[in-house]
Amino acid sequence: MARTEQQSNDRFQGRWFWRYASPAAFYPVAGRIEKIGWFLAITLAIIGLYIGFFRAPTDAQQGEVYRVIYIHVPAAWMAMIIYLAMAFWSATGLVLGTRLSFMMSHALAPTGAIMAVIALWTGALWGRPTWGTYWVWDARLTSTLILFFLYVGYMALAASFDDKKKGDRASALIALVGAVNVPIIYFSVNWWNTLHQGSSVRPGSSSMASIMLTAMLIMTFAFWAYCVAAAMHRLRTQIIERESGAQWVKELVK
Amino acid sequence: MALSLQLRDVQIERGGRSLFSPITATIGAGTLVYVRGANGAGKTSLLRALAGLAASSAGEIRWGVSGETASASVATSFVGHANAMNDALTVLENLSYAAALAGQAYQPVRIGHALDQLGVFKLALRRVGTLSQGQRKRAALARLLLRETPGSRAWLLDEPFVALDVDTQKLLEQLIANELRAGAIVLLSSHQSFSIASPQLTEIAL
Amino acid sequence: MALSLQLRDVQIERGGRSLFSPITATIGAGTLVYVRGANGAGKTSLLRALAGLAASSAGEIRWGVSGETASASVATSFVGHANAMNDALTVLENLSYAAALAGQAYQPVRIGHALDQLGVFKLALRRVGTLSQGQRKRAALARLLLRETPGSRAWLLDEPFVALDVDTQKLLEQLIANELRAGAIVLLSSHQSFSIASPQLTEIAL
Amino acid sequence: MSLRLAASAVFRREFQLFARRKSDWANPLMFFVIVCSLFPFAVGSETERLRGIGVGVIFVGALLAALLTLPRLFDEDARDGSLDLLLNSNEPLAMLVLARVAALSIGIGAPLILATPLFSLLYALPSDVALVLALAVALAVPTLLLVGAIAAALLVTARGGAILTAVLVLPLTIPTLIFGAGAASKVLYGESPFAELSLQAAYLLFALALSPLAASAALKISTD
Amino acid sequence: MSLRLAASAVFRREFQLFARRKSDWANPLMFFVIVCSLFPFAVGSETERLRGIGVGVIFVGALLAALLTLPRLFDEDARDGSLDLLLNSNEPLAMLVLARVAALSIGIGAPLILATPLFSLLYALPSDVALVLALAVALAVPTLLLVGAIAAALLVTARGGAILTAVLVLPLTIPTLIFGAGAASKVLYGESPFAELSLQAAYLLFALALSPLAASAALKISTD
Amino acid sequence: MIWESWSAFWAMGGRGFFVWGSYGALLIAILAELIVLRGARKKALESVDEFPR
Ligand code: HEM
Ligand SMILES: Nc1ncnc2c1ncn2[C@@H]1O[C@H](COP(=O)(O)OP(=O)(O)OP(=O)(O)O)[C@@H](O)[C@H]1O
Ligand SMILES: Nc1ncnc2c1ncn2[C@@H]1O[C@H](COP(=O)(O)OP(=O)(O)OP(=O)(O)O)[C@@H](O)[C@H]1O
Ligand SMILES: [Mg+2]
Ligand SMILES: [Mg+2]
Repeated sequence: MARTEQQSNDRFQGRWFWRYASPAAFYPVAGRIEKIGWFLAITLAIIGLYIGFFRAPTDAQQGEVYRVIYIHVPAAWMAMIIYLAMAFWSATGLVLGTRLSFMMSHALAPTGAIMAVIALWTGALWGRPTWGTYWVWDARLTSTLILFFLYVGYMALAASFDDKKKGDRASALIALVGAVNVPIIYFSVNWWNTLHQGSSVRPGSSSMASIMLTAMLIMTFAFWAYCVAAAMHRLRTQIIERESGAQWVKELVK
Repeated sequence: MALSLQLRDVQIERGGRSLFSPITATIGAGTLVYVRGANGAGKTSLLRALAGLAASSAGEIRWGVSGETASASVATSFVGHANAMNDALTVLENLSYAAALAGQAYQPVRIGHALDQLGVFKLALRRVGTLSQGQRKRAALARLLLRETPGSRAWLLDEPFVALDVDTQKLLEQLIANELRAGAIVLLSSHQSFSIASPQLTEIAL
Repeated sequence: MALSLQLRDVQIERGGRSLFSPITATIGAGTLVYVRGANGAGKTSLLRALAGLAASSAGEIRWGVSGETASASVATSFVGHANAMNDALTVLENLSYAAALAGQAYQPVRIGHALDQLGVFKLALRRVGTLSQGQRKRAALARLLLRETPGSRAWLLDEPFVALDVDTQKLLEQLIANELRAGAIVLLSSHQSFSIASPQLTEIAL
Repeated sequence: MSLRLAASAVFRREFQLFARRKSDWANPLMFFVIVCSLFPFAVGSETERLRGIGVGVIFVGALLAALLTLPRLFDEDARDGSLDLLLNSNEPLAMLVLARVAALSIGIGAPLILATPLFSLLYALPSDVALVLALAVALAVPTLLLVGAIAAALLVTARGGAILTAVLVLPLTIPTLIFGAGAASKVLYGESPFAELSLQAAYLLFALALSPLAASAALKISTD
Repeated sequence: MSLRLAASAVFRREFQLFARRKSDWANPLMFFVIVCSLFPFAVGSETERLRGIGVGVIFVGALLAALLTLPRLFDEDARDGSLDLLLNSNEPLAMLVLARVAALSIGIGAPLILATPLFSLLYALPSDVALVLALAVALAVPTLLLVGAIAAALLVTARGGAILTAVLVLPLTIPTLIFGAGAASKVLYGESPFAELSLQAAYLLFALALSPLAASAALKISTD
Repeated sequence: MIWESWSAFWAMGGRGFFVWGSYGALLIAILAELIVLRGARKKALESVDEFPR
């Protein structure tokens, strides 16, 4: 099943998608995506925050603190989505042997980890006024913490290889192992939580005004655009680093 | 059981740099191949790649047994710097482990014979951790002699003379010559001079 | 600064058995001592005992510097099978650590010079883990050249030629000869043949 | 046939090592003993409190002890070159890895399992809890070693060693931890631990099916 | 003068290693983090119970993390031969060992100490408890490493009997555990931790005076 | 405008610390990531010049 990049090239030669599996061909595309990403991120964030802070009313139960939701929820979602994307590119890399796929998942990981940290941090700050404590062992919170550990493991593993090619495949494998386990972990943590009935408080279940929901969705798209842009930037840096022997990169620098 | 080895444009990278220019060679049964080069030229890396223990970065390595393509694990026996023996186990235990992994049933007699050929029969029950460097090397080399038919596997030897005393060096030269006569291929790197009577001799200079 | 070494009935035991019959010898400055013996004769054990890294089971070892008794740690430098370098650190870092433990202030220039003498100056900033066997050995031997005055320490070399390519073997022979001329004592074991121009040559056959 | 030969050689060698170096199984056991006996000093020795944390401490202690033996799986072999023999064998690497993990599970698992009821006494746990706890540990240790084999294989030539292995592995053992400790707690409160133990066994089977393959792929990647 | 040179070289090298292999200090930290986060899965998430065991878990977690770095003290050096350099130095071995333990204490202790208050949050401990706990950890880590150095030195070549000795040495860390956890618990119940912290400091001084000598003697015995 | 004054806006109904603490952390995280991204790009471009071959 697993191929080398050369074998994949022989197989897929000439297909439209294969054209972009080459770092050289994808470099300019990534640049364009990055620009669109920054633009969307900034515009959507401005619109979303304006609605969120100046149009959306005070929450009946929580007062103003709830406004943390505009960054808390998008960050939590992105942390999960990025891990899935990372696992997808890792699998692609392992199957097709394409360098670009590995680079893609390396480019995603740090942003995903940051999103997890932001979800944890904003959640903790939100928890203090609403639950009276910075942390409870709620299933959703705990899962986010574990997700963060998975990101850290992935990055630490990738960094511990001197040989880039080895590091690529090793970390891709651990990303896949993690991805297979994520649903199991999530299920078991959930189950544990209901077993212990520990915290009587948990996020969720308050009905939201539609204007709040609108602001949150807009902010979610802003986060999405930001993550794409940041990952594309990192991807381009990696292409430069790894292809630094190639002529086209040298010309690029000049 | 004729062995053959074909290299086509083989290259190896370390730290992002090719170690040597592409190697192409066809090597037939009974050939002694002397892999030479200064320190850091890439001899160890090449031998490990030939043994299937590391990937080459480009080109093709093809082992043949009786005219059919075979995997490196079937066609070769590798003895390198490390002796592949656990310090806590005895020589006999280590060798029977190696034999089993190479697909041979437990035959203490054959192991004893192999050790005897290298003059370390009486160390068979000693823990490897208590042996001197040369004694360890001799025990490691005995692994080569465990094959069922002489000449059935290519020997890949990375500096095999290191740590051996003069008599044992002679002995090993003799063993290599015998194996070549039986139709094996032997690739070896060495910074020490040696003299092996060989029908065919090739050099790969890195 | 004249070095001297006296052995009186020195014996070493391993596994409850004496390795060799008692050794008695008096060795003066400028002497090359060739420690010879088959595999397992006890060369490594003897050299380590002389370096103060292991105890002898009987007899007396006495190092002298300028006529006064000195400890082995003052009088000797030892280079053995293991290279005494941490894989994660660079060659330079490893050597400056060794120099500091031997009581010398940090002098990168001297370290650079020592490396240069063994032809590995350009590896100074490479992590040892990425070097080939021969490159490591060369870097380890550079430790010998860190002393302030040539000839001020006895060199205890356990198979120093192992892993070195032919040119470097020549180089090392040259360095040893120079050191002897400067008044050092050099004890070495080797299974490879070598030729060192030496005013005085002694053999210890085990 | 020749697979059986090779796998049983791998299995046997592991036990030869256990016989030769007692520390290989004694050290995890000692670690377990130390963890279990340190806790009462740190949290106080009221029976009620000890009973409350006993299951947790014993279970986590056993998992950590198993975790610490992971480097033994491939590191030593990589250093002395015997790993080359394993890689160069003609038999399916996954099965050889499985044989090795099985031997390790028995060699270090058995002492831990035997010690578990003993420590349950220390924490004033009733004997039925002690038995279920031992069973849970017996299911958890192989699971951890299987999952851990993947990480150990990946890290065999990389820097980072034992503790990075822990970082990669521990999050993946959370399910077995939750189910195992849950089972013992259920018994403590007089309920049936059947559901938890089944889930734990299911996770073990899952690991059994996938991780030898993943670990052998990992070995090939990292020694390549 | 030349002792200062040698000791500072030993000290510096340790930090070069920390810089080169981030995992040397990051991994104990991650281990600590993960152990602390695993416990709630095993004992349950009720705030009251967590608060009851928080001090114990965090303290034992930090000690275990430190314990696991002990092999780094001499094992690697023994394998690659650099231990010979240390043994063959003309300076007093005890001082060199002390320099190395000091570097290790800082390198792995500092991250653990900084992380302690954070984890106190997870266990719902008040902030004054968190601070005293951090202080107690700061006193305990060097103590453990000092005592542990003796065991590590004995184990370096693992000749017969060494394991037993190591096992005998480790219980010597129990006093610092009792005093340290005791100090934090006192604060939790609104009392002054002064007595416990002083006793802990006294024990550290005691270890500081004796263990370098013992460790260097042990090194000489085991490498002889 | 739902806020009576800017100071009311910053006060967030007495929960300013939590709201602005969250947004501040987000800002710091994003800024830090951007700085690291730029630094890495600069280093990569510089190393292209040095690359042999
Ligand atoms: C998988 C990760 C997470 C997701 C998808 C998520 C999602 C959400 C959502 C949708 C809400 C709004 C609930 C509502 O008011 O209807 C919320 C609220 C909240 N979240 Fe999260 N969250 C996650 C992780 C976290 C974490 C890690 C923390 C704390 C460290 C946290 C703390 C909070 C708090 C305190 C609230 C407000 C509580 C309430 O409204 O009752 N969340 N979260
Ligand atoms: N624990 C032990 N029990 C029994 N014999 C031992 C033990 N340790 C070492 N020996 C023996 O001591 C002898 C001396 O070993 P040493 O390493 O000094 O030999 P050497 O002359 O350096 O050999 P070589 O040329 O192979 O390096 C060897 O024969 C070895 O088998
Ligand atoms: N990670 C790395 N980064 C850079 N260079 C490396 C790395 N790993 C190995 N090398 C280099 O690869 C080269 C090949 O090493 P190899 O061990 O194959 O040499 P060799 O011909 O066997 O040398 P020797 O005669 O010294 O044994 C060496 O020059 C070494 O410095
Ligand atoms: Mg080599
Ligand atoms: Mg020797």
